[in-house]
Amino acid sequence: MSNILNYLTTFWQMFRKDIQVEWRGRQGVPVMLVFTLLIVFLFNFALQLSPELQSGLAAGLLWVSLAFASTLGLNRSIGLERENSGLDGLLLAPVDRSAIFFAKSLSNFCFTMLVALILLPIFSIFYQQNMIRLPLIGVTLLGLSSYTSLGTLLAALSIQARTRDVLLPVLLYPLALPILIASVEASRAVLDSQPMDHFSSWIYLLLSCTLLFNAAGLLFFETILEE
Amino acid sequence: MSNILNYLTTFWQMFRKDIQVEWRGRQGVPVMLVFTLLIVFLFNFALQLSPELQSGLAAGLLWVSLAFASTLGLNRSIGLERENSGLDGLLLAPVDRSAIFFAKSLSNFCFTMLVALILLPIFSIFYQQNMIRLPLIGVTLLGLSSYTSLGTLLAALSIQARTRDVLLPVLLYPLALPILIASVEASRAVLDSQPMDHFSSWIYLLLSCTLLFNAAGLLFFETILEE
Amino acid sequence: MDKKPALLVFLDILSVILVPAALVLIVFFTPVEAVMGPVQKVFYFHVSAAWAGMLGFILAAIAGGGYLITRRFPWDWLSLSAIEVGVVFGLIAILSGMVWARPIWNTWWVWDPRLTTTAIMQLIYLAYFILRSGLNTPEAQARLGAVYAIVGVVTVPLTFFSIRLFRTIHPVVIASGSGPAFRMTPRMQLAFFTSLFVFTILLIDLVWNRFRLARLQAKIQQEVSQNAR
Amino acid sequence: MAKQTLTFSARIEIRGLTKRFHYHAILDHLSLTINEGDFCVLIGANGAGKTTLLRILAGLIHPTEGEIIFGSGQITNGPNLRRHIGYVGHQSMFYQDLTAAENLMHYARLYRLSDVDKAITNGLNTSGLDQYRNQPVRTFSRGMQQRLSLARAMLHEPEIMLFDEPYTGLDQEAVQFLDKKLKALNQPNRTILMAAHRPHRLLPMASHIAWLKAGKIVEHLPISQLHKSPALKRYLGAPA
Amino acid sequence: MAKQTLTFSARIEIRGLTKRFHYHAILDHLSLTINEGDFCVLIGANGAGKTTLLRILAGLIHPTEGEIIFGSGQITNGPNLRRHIGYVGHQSMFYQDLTAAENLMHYARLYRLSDVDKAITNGLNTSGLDQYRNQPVRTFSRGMQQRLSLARAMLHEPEIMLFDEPYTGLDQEAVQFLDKKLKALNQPNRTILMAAHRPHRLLPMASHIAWLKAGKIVEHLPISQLHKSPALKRYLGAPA
Ligand code: HEM
Ligand SMILES: Nc1ncnc2c1ncn2[C@@H]1O[C@H](COP(=O)(O)OP(=O)(O)OP(=O)(O)O)[C@@H](O)[C@H]1O
Ligand SMILES: Nc1ncnc2c1ncn2[C@@H]1O[C@H](COP(=O)(O)OP(=O)(O)OP(=O)(O)O)[C@@H](O)[C@H]1O
Ligand SMILES: [Mg+2]
Ligand SMILES: [Mg+2]
Repeated sequence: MSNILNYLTTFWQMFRKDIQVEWRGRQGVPVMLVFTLLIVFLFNFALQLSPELQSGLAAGLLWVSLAFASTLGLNRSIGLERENSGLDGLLLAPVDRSAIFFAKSLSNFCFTMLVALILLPIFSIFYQQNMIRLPLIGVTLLGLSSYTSLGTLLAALSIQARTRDVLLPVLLYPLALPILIASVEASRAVLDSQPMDHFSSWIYLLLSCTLLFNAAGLLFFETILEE
Repeated sequence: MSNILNYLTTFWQMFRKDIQVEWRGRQGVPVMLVFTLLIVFLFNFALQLSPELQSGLAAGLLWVSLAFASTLGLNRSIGLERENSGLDGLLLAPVDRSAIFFAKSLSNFCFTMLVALILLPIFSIFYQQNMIRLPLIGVTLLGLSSYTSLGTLLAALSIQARTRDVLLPVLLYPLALPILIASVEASRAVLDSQPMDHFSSWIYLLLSCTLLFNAAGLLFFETILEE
Repeated sequence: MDKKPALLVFLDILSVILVPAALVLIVFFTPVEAVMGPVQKVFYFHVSAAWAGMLGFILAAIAGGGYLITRRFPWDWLSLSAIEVGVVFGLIAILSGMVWARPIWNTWWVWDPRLTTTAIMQLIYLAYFILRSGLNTPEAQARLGAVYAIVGVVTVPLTFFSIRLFRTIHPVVIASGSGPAFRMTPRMQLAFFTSLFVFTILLIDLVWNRFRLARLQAKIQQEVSQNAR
Repeated sequence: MAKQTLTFSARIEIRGLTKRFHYHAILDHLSLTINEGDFCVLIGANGAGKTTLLRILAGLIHPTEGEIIFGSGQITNGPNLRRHIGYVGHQSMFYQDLTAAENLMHYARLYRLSDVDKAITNGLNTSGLDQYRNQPVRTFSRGMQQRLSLARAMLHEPEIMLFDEPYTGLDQEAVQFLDKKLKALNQPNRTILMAAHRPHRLLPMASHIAWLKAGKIVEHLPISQLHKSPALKRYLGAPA
Repeated sequence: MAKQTLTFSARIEIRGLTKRFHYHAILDHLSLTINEGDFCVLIGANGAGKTTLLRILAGLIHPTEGEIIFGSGQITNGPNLRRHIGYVGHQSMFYQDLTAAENLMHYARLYRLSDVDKAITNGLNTSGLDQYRNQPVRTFSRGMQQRLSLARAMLHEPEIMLFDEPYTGLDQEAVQFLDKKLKALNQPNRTILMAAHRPHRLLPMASHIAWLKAGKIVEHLPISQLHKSPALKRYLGAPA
């Protein structure tokens, strides 16, 4: 009993600290937000997406830009622990390391989800369709939660490499591809107002990815962090 | 006279050192290469680009992926100078700081250009058209040279910020947009085998961007680096 | 806090009077445009706001240059103020353009080069705030902010000329455009130039007030940090 | 929550410890026992492996071979063990954007101290950083960071204290504070292991001295027996 | 290339130097003159501003106000001035992936030394890092990095040497090397300014001592006059 309590205390404290740092610097969320908008503009220009196409593309663009932006967030969140060997400080603390994993992935999730929630109305305007729908928010929630737990795991892996600054995307994108595809497909189905059972398989895929990567975090985070 | 010689010595030494570090770690170019390929796959999946479309999109995709990848390279290249206050060491050296700027932008250019040269044949296969054409290589050369000089300038700006890990893309992409548009348009024109005078205005735009940003480097790099 | 200079008070009053006056002029004096109908009246504020925004960004770049040469903080406050006010005007231009676009193009937004470059220009200056907030000392903020404001100003002409560079559905009025432009009647021209003038006055007034606020903030910070030890 | 501290004995036994980097053994079948209550000064040349040894003991890096037994060996690695260890390393381990007080608070909470506020105030007081408590750690000078590191490591009053050149960057005032603190800490149920290059000032306080050389502990004596090892005495040289 | 060294006089004159961080003055209209040939020890509490002062002198940060005149003032800031300055700071300033020799080579080339190889071999030799010359700096221990930093700063034999706690992390052997090197460097045409917390070992070598307190130099005396300032003597305390 007291063990679970300890676990939750650690979890809560780590999470709170992340929020505190973000609040102090107010850098993660604005950077991600500006970055997603930039990507959208960049793509529209460079790929000269024609207007007819775009309504179908909205879901794809949403997820690509969220994926890129959340890499920034992940990099920053884990860079935070690395500055001046802050990681050592964590490793010294008498806490379960998997609690650290869950806290970090929750805070990453919260920041990315916040960005997504701001993005949805903007996309609605840009792509002329109502994207503020409960099922779409649900899909975003699921997709991002599995994406950020995988991302947190891999970010912890990548900071130990000399090339930590650039390694994360290379590790993350290929592994995250199933998540992204499932999220895009499910979002597209929601936007096309398809009935739930047409895309439920994607939802199941997302659910199992979330479970899988969180389990991986629980199992491996300790191993990843030790040097 | 001896001043110019000194300037060139500094330039050459800084450039050589960058090549040496890259050779030692062999981290920049491979990471960039893998990253560009990943982006191409990701887009094909997420945006469900259909094969007919793709030939028109090839130029756009080429430049978007090069832009993303070279951000990684820039981050790494400037991160190198920052580790253990290596920047202080440079600032102490009795050298013109603008020579450092030119050396850094040249080495960034070389690495990105290398990636581009490997990418062109790969794109040729993916998008079923011959992209290994001299004019296209010329456009790539011009586009990347102005992109990397702007990037080097902004990277030097961003490392002084607390959020250096994530700031560069946010600063770079919007400012680089003219370069990217011009490069995409010119590449497209080349791929469509248009005569030179149809797209010469883009080439002039690229040339003037290169000049402009190099001049900005010459003028401001000293100011940027001082603390 | 020192007293407001008389000129600034005058500007305050002037803008309080002029903005409603221009509004009256636009609503009652100008004719209703034949094709677009009453919505076209957004035009006057739309273009003026865009103009004022760009003017703000150019002013910021000049002030940035001033800081780099003299290294005196007032230049930095001016640069920062001009960008802040410029961003607000830019937002007004985009929002009013959207209001206009809704009935004309039957959508809030199209991926038109003009619209996109305008939005990107906005993002450039939003990134300016992110840059500043990541820097630790006012000196660094001023110095790097100045460099960025100068480098960033290149997109202003690009935005201005984007309708002339690209094929676009966005109209061209100034310069001898051949695109889907509309002719201005003399009354329209009068209202147009009046609102340009009014927004320029408003820009100067707002930047000046914001500048004084920045100076006050610096003073407070100074006092706080002196009392801290 | 039952205090495990009661049953914990702060003894460190290192058996056949080896650490290789790229097949080069930095620590080479090193064995050393530090008894509860000892204050052992670890000396050795630059690059001898002192930091490596201390980091292994702190659980920050894993040895290639060998084992380390803490206390009577019941508590094996994991959170329960880490609660009893305090470590001050070469780096300061703080969140640069948070203030001194917030950083200590974070650690105090992770260690689940019962009276967080008191622990922090106490830590900041004894390290003389009271007036800087609300300043971000990023702006601290080297010595201030070192003071804060010391405060952090002692926050939870661990039984095993590992110090890696703790006097680095401290000014006269801070040195005195640390001296006093060390004297107070040096109790029968607490073990101190400290890497130091100029240990003369420590000799009156410490109980043992260990000399790390070529990956092994070549000497490990009580301070009182120092005269028995002329090589060690020569290495130490005259007090600076 | 005419050697400007001939006309350079290694005198430092600081006039009304102020450095503010967030409007709080760390250095507050500080004035100090160090004559050519002086060896001045800079003391002051943690956070007094020693590092800030040295970094300003090295040209790494810009003062808020005030001026610094080197030599007779002909050579103003810029590359020509930096050639005459050597600085050892709190951090090591190396490319972590390059080896010790490659790093020194890089700096030697930037300083355009005439005999690069000799300078490097010499530097590595005197700092006792010969055997590690082809090891990446990333793997160096703290003391080894510090040794290499010293070698780097002396590579071009500058006339003005700024040291920020150079003894940090050095073992007995390296301390002796540095002592010897300092004695050799201490020549009439060379000026040394060194921040140190425990300057007792330096007193026999140094010529002056300056005390930085509350943003100002409150004492600046020749060592021989030390007895005239009881406050300073008290601050220094007994030799450790
Ligand atoms: C979100 C939508 C829009 C944005 C962001 C936007 C942006 C701008 C900007 C920045 C300018 C000033 C640049 C300059 O002076 O060259 C401008 C001018 C103008 N806009 Fe828009 N606009 C939008 C929609 C519209 C719409 C729907 C119309 C009318 C059909 C329109 C008509 C004009 C006209 C006539 C000018 C003056 C053009 C000139 O001569 O330069 N705009 N717009
Ligand atoms: N990753 C690595 N690869 C190879 N060698 C390494 C690595 N890390 C450390 N070493 C070597 O391990 C040795 C011991 O380093 P350590 O930091 O433990 O020394 P130390 O005794 O603390 O020295 P100092 O007194 O200088 O702090 C050094 O010789 C160093 O070169
Ligand atoms: N960016 C900053 N913002 C606010 N204060 C700062 C900043 N940088 C440094 N300081 C303050 O400047 C003071 C002087 O720092 P400095 O590093 O020069 O001290 P020092 O004399 O070298 O101390 P030490 O002996 O600990 O190395 C410190 O009090 C520090 O808090
Ligand atoms: Mg060590
Ligand atoms: Mg210092």
